[in-house]
Amino acid sequence: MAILVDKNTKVLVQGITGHQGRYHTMAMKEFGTNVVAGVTPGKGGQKVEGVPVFNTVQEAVNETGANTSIVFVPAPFTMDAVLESIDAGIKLVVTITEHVPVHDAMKMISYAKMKGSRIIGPNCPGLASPGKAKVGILPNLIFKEGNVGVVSRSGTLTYEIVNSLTEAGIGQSTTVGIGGDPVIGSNFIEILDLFEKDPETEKIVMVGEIGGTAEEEAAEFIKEHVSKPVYAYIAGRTAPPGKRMGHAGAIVTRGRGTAESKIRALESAGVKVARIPTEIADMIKRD
Amino acid sequence: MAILVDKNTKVLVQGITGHQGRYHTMAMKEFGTNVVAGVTPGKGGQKVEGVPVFNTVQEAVNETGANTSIVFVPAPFTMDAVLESIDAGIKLVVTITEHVPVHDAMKMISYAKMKGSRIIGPNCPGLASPGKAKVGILPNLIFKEGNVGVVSRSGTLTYEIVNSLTEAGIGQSTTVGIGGDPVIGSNFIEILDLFEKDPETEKIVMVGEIGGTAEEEAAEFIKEHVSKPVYAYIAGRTAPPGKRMGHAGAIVTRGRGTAESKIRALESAGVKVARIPTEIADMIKRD
Amino acid sequence: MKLYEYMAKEIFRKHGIPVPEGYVIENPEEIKPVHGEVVLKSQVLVGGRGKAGGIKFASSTEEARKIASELLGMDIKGYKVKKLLIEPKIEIQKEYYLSFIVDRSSREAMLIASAEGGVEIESVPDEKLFKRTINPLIGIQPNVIRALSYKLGLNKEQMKDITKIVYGLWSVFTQEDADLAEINPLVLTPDGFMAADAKLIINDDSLFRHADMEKVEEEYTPLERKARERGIAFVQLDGNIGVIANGAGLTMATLDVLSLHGGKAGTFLDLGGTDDPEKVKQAFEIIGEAPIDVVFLNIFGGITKCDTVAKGVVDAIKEKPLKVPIVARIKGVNEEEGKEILRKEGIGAFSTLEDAVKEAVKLAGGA
Amino acid sequence: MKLYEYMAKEIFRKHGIPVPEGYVIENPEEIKPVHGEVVLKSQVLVGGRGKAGGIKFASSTEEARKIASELLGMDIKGYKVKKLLIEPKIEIQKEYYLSFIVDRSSREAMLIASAEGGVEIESVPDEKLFKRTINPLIGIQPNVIRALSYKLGLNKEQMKDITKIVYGLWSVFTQEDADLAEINPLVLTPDGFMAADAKLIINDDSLFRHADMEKVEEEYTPLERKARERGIAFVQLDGNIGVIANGAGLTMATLDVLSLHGGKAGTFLDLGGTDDPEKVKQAFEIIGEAPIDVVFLNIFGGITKCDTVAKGVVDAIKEKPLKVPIVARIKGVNEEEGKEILRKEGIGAFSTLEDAVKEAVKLAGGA
Repeated sequence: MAILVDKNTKVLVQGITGHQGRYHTMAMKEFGTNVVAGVTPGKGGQKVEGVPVFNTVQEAVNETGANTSIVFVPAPFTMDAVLESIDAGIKLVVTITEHVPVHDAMKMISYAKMKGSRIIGPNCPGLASPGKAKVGILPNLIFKEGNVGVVSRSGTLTYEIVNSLTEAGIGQSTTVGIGGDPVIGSNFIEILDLFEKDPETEKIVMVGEIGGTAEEEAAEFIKEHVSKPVYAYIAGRTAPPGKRMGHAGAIVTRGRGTAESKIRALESAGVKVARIPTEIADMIKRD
Repeated sequence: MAILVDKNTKVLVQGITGHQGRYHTMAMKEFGTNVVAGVTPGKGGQKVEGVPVFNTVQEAVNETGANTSIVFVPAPFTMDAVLESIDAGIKLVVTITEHVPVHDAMKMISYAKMKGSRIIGPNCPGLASPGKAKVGILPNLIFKEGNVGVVSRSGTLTYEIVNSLTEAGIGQSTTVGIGGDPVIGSNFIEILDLFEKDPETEKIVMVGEIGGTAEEEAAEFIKEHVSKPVYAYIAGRTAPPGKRMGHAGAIVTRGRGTAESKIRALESAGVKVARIPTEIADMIKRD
Repeated sequence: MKLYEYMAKEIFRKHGIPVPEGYVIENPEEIKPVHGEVVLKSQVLVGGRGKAGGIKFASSTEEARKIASELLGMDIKGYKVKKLLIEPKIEIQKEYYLSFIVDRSSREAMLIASAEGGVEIESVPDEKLFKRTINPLIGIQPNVIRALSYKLGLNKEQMKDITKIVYGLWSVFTQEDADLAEINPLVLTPDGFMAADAKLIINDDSLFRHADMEKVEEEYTPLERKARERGIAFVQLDGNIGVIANGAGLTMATLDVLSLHGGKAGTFLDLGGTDDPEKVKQAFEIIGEAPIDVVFLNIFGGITKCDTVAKGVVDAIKEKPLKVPIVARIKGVNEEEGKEILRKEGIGAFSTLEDAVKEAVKLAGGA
Repeated sequence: MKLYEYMAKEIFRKHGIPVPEGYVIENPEEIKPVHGEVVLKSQVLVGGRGKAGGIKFASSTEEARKIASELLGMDIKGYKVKKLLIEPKIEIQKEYYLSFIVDRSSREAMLIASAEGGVEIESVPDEKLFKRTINPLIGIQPNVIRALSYKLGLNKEQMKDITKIVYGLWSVFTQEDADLAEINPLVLTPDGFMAADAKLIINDDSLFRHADMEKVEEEYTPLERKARERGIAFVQLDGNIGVIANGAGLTMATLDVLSLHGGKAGTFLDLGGTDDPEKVKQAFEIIGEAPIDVVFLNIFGGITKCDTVAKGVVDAIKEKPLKVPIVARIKGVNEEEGKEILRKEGIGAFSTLEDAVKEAVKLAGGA
């Protein structure tokens, strides 16, 4: 099992001929991922790391049966690339690109919902199911196959935590980096729901940050719908305050959004909250 | 059981203070339907046939728990009314209004899909589950509770066929008038799928017309996904030809769309096609 | 509402699509001095006018005037030519095809394009067409135009050029509430792409949003026009049985059953969901003027009550007697009362469609 | 990018939202002759300027000049007033509130409105607010404005008036790629609604689409500005430990662990996902200028290799030696090699964050 990506995942790399696309195509293949196609308009017919490149996603899907896409194209063209994948019937679009305009993000997420596709990101490191497949830029060496599901808003901090799990002998079912942008395609709740339903996942680690109310909402969801033990770390207790979004920001947030608010909400939902990142591995080991 | 409307249906009438809204509120109540609210902007606080009127759908939903809406508002304002219901969380919006602009229809249907609501119509007579509820303008007296599901693009012709079923002692689970416009929220396939999954429905009657390729597509669907016996009537074998939609119309239709094409497709999918409307009752009785 | 080519081109131009610089004339004197070659295009609402001789070229003012006087007033497939569109002849390198249409199946728009445009477009096989549904909420996107360009084998310059046209045509299609917006052929000229022809059908139900748009009258018989003015759905056919029914589906079914029994309908008149006596009276007025031998009335009473319709019929024929017999099939709510009312006036009234049809076919002179 | 009130108002006006007819000055001489009463509004990027004395009224040209010279150069919550917006005083009948904001939870826009606008808006309880998410693909619809009007208790005339403003603000929000478009207060005057204040934050990632928009520099320390110019995410804090880490989450976590052990960060410097030696060098240049007592480097090597970063650090300090000691925590890919490279240069390199933090706090003068 695992969630979202596994041995049946056939990956299409959008922007495969760029520096990042090329490098991570190689890294994903090294992880054991079945990378079947790349797309760069105008570069159809080439090969990158042995992967055939097409001009359009539709063509790539028709020729290779790709069912998952990873997007490395520059921010101004990201929405178009994501929409192209959705229209070609791709059901999971992992959007690595950062600095995607927030209105583009809203639009493409709405469109994905209409068409029954799922977006991870934008501005995310992607996801990895050790022993099965990786669709993302997470470092290959930190993972170990196992039964802990990891979901996180952060990048390096996630690697740090996953690595500490692996060093402690605790393997992971799937690690999902949902992305650090205000508007993202899949949030904590949606991934927690998948982990709850995944028979292979026994415990869940959630890595949050200050800002927004996603962690507070996740806490509500956990209270009602998650039976598996959840461990969390929230970064930013002592971080400089974020930008103020007018009165509207305060009205929407209503005092939530701080590390304290998030930790309180999670703890009251029965989540064990670590004080330092590496403490999560100790907590899981102890239980 | 039955599909879409039953004893749990709580109907909201949009445009309840108009002539049609008022009349059919009464008729639906006579049928035994639980009509809980009406909406006409600016007329909140009134009562129509004992049903409280609200200014907005949200207010009506909050106060009455309405879960299904029927739309009688004039065509220029229909899309807005439908969107209002969808945004208020109504999951079934039955759109009676005819002459809705086709681009409005496309937009509201896309939006409904995004938000997980279902639209029946526009330009439809609605639907009725005898003994349970009616959300529409179909005449009350023609129905009889039973196990035949009826789905139709037409109005009076449906009444005629349902009436002949009832006279022959054949009751109906649900009758759905999907509407005669080119672009409609729920097509044959979607309703056939619901009937196939409804344990109460044992046989299915499908009433089609010339124009478009919905019947041909339904035939494909029946071949693959419908195990229950399907009976059909297609009107228009000798009707005057419809408007030609340029070359594009011909390219999209590719020779389909005629009564002959539809009957051929249905018969090759194992559907028994009647030559005259009332023959359906005879065919069902014989089987 | 189908627009004339010249009107469609005017709208296309407004939305940024290059079209030839032409003008419209209603009589040959309006021809402007011809420099180079011009094309004279008959403005009719029917396809195939080229093959019917409705499009001609001229190289001089004199020749143009002569051709104009031949074309104006000419009959093309039953349509009389009242206007000509005069345009400079375009240097065509290649003909393409491009359109947006409302797609019933997907409930979205459909974009169709082909590198083989022109009159034979309908016989171009599917694998040579570019077809893509466009969601009305997200609209046309760059990736679609890229895919189209690859399919049509366009180079970079042409891709840039067609991008503008596809956006323009999408703008026409959505802003003008079109059922269809079609360019055939879309021609490649030395100056880039240009719409050599333009077909635009505005969605009838959306006309209220386009009050300033010039109305185009379709070609109707005088009787059809009269019916339309009264808001009655009416079509004249070649048989001799005048059919009136309530509901389009039921009216079609009535025609089908008539035909099964050897009868032939002379009218298609759909009363709709009304039992308004005024509407019934008007329907009988219309049908009374049609060249038929018998009137066949098929009513299913649901919301509409049979007796109300019957009363309306009786009132109508009392006020203005018909010259031909009536056969009625009355079924549904208050069916017996309805039949009784008609029978009192000597009108044959049946319950089953088949019985009534047989009687009507007999009165109409048999199968 | 947060815009000044006067810039936001100019954009609001362009989108059809009524705003007072004002002008901007940078020195008192630019005051135009005052007829009636005017308001002088300090242009700063921080809220609460009214309470801080940044908004004043004047009834004569002389008074206006005097007040202007007091306001210009004044300090409001650390922001220096460089410009004033001068507007005629509006006759306010009632204050409302209206805004669109990007809503993270719904991943749609959120429309917020209230009949109790003004400075106390944040304490208005939820049940007195109109809040509705607006899907970006369908946009604002008439039913939403009706519901808003009922909630705010508007009469028909006011409803018609606010409709224009809601559509205008939606147009600002979507066309200008805003994170926030806010009118507080939206005032009712004898001539209808008007935006008395305007707050507009443009989404930073969308600025490439608004090349012609005047850029607003936020208030940064000179060092922060230098970092930004080099594309480095850097914030100056009040502690004495200069933190460099890779990734925003990890940098925040580093600050948290420091604080747990009694240390206090003096910088927040996120290297991002890079191991580019040039970027590492620039980061050390920046941190070398910060008033700190120790540099704390926290690197998790994943895609970024630990040894590459270590080499970059050594190169950087060889070229420009730091005046303060470095403590490093190095973990992940090629961790041992990385630590070895640093230790050779006498830099304390640890594997666990806690060990490293304890050392850094000790060197910084203890908890």
